Amino acid sequence: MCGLVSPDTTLPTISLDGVSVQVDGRPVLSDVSVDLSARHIAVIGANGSGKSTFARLLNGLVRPAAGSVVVHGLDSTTDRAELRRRVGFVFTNPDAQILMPTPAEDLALSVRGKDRVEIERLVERTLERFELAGHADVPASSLSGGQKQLLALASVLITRPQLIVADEPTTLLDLRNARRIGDLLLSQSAQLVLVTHDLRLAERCDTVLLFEDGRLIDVGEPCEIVDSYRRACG
Amino acid sequence: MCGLVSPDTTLPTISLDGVSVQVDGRPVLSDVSVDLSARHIAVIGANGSGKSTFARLLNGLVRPAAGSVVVHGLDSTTDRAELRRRVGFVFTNPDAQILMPTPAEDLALSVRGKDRVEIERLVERTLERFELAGHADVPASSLSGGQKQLLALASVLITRPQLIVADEPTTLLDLRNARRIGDLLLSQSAQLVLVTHDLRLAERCDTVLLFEDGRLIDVGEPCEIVDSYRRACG
Amino acid sequence: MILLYRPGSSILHRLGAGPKLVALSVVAVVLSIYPHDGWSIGLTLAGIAVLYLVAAMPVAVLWREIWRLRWLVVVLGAGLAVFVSPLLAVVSTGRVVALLLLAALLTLTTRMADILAVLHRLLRPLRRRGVDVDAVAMAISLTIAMTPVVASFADRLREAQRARGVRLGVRAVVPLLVLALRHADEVGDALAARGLT
Amino acid sequence: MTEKDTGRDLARIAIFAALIVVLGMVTIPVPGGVPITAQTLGVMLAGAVLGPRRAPLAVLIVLVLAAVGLPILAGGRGGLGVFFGPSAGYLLGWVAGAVVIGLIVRGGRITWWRMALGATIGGILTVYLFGIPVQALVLGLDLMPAAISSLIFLPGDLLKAGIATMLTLALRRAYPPAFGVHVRPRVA
Ligand SMILES: Nc1ncnc2c1ncn2[C@@H]1O[C@H](COP(=O)(O)OP(=O)(O)OP(=O)(O)O)[C@@H](O)[C@H]1O
Ligand SMILES: Nc1ncnc2c1ncn2[C@@H]1O[C@H](COP(=O)(O)OP(=O)(O)OP(=O)(O)O)[C@@H](O)[C@H]1O
Ligand SMILES: O=C(O)CCCC[C@@H]1SC[C@@H]2NC(=O)N[C@@H]21
Ligand SMILES: [Mg+2]
Ligand SMILES: [Mg+2]
Repeated sequence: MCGLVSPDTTLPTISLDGVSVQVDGRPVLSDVSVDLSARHIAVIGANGSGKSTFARLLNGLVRPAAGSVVVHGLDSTTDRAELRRRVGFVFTNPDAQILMPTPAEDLALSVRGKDRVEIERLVERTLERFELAGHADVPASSLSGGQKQLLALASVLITRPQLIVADEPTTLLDLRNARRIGDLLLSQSAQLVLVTHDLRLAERCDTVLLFEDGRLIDVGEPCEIVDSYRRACG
Repeated sequence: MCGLVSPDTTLPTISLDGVSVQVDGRPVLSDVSVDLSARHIAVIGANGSGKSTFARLLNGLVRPAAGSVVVHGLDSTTDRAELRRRVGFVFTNPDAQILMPTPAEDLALSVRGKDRVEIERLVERTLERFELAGHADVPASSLSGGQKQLLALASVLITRPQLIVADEPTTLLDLRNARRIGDLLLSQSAQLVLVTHDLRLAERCDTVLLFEDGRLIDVGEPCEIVDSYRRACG
Repeated sequence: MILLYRPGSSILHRLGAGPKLVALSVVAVVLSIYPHDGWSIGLTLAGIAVLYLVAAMPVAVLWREIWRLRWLVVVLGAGLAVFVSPLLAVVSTGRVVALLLLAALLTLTTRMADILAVLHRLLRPLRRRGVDVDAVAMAISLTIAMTPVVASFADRLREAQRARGVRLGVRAVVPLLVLALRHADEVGDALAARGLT
Repeated sequence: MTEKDTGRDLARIAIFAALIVVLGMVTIPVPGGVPITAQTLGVMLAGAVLGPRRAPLAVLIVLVLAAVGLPILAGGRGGLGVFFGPSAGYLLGWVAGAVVIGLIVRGGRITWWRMALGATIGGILTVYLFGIPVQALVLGLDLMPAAISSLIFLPGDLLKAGIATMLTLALRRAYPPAFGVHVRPRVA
């Protein structure tokens, strides 16, 4: 199951060069340099090691204090607007990501600007694809945890992003829902950066990044890295 | 590692008899009957299957629509106040459980009513035991995820409960922190009811309850039940 | 407490949100300035009950809306009856109840999304004055999405207090504010991530 | 991170509007048609946390939602009728009050006296200044009797000002980023 897929070099590249990030003057990410062109990239590491910070660099939610972040040819500081159009971001907590009162409206928000008929068609199709068609107009707050995460994912995928960044999207879910979201993420044609504590899921990716104390301490074959992390945790 | 410990019959018992729970007229738990006297009891099942509802029955946070819940000899409807003194409840999200601005104040809240010197001594000792001594007076919101969960746990254990009910206390944590909280919970002398999606952790308990669609569908040996759940999830 | 919409296909459901809002405001003004007597108020209330029937609302729904206003009726009515006159009590209370029942009927028969669309249209002229109308519209719908979330935070904190056997009273507003602000900041990030700001 | 953070701003405005809505569930009806409501506590807190520019926007959102008929004011009231009712002036006063509180509280370091002053002048005085004349007008009373009848709110409002002061100071200890928007939250 592990490490059989070689990096697909036709995919566009994510390049970090000497990146540091500070919060309130405290360093939370130090001197990260890496070039990534694998299709599915997992990010693992302890709480507070800098995984989320790394993920948020990739669409400009966090700005580097030093160094540069270039994603698919776009610089994360100068081309932020364009970058955000191309990068879809899935958060851990779907409650914070569902911005509209109902699922249909939330999806429509993602594709606002298109013409009405087109929007309705897209929303309807997407709701069906994610098995939410029966819940189009109910309050989003009444959905189950799994359904909320599906909706959050749908509102990102409906824009057809070139890169999906997902920050622990399965932590709140049960085995079946977690697998379902994991499968959905891995089956997209987009490149994927997946922050996760679920090491099995990490092993299904092509490359794994291991963070510790704000530093990127290892990059490579899923099996190796995951094993070394497991060992480090005792 | 699995299923070697036989139920310790000297422990007091948790008895549910024909318990049903309704929310807004919809049944969320139907006809649950079970007698539990194992030391460590795990509760597993899909999202929305009723695990949290079951956990919350045990200290009267949820009231049965039918049937009776008797915990260590106390009826959950008639002896609620006394029950809550004896049962400690740990929630998934420590943010919602930490009620005071700083760790020291939050711990003091749990033991209010004792005399001042006694409270200070208890708080100090507990902070040390949970390696939070250096953070006694910082904003609790600035603690790391792991530290917050430790604080939440500390604020429960400081009252020396006879039964600890923990609802997915490790979901937001990394491997090391999850193991640490898991170890802490399992090393207490109190009886433990542990709701979890972490099947390894469930296997470390003495008995496992499996919920599905609001029904208790299986009780027994950890290995068996966990395996059958894994299989059911495909 | 928000999102009371009850799907249906009555003429009131199909009528546009804009016309309904206009009608509601006209009625509000007329009801407020018309010199009512007991009869006209009675007629008005009867008319509103008929509108509920036209909207195919179960009687239970109408009753729930009336029940919701019980304290208002008792206090306002009793106050005016004792201090001014029984007739004025009937007229004034009836007027207020009529207005509130009509407003409730509007929310019961109109999708939130349609109301928001009308709001958006109403706000549009402000754009020329340099108001960022899209941001305002976004803040309004966010409020609607966040209200049940804040209410659920309050529930969770109530449970946490019960579970720990403590009662914080108003002090519980502090953790509520912490949860709410943290949630808002997360939502702000989600807005940015979806390219909405 | 020094750039303008519109997303955070919007979300914080909305969350306080939502908070004011939720506080509408705590209410005591009073003869005269103007209820005692915990929503004024929400207005005071919004002023202190959001500051003079954003706080009135949160209040305005509540008023707009009420105007289109959502039952979000004390006692489940809503609809344009409210703005022709005896409490209309107080509602306008909330907007002005939020500005005044923001100006006073956020005019310097947050201290208990600044907060108490802000809540009293902005959250009580300013609100009454708008509320009493309109109430007099709508109920057909003279200004003086209207003012005297609204003394019934004073004890509650003073209590709320005290509570708002206590809460603001506790919030500053519990979550310092509340008073500066440019710190990112801890993420999952
Ligand atoms: N708003 C903030 N204020 C202060 N420190 C912060 C803030 N956000 C993050 N940090 C710090 O930055 C560091 C990296 O945090 P980050 O969220 O990237 O970790 P993580 O690897 O995602 O952890 P987790 O597994 O818990 O999600 C941590 O030390 C954290 O305490
Ligand atoms: N306050 C509530 N309002 C409405 N429905 C509720 C409420 N609490 C629980 N439910 C419903 O009760 C059922 C059981 O919920 P419960 O929280 O016990 O599930 P769970 O097994 O703990 O799920 P999870 O793994 O997601 O925590 C679900 O269908 C849920 O939607
Ligand atoms: O809900 C409304 O229609 C507006 C209520 C206004 C209430 C005023 S604000 C000042 C005073 N203090 C209270 O508690 N109530 C009044
Ligand atoms: Mg993280
Ligand atoms: Mg649960």
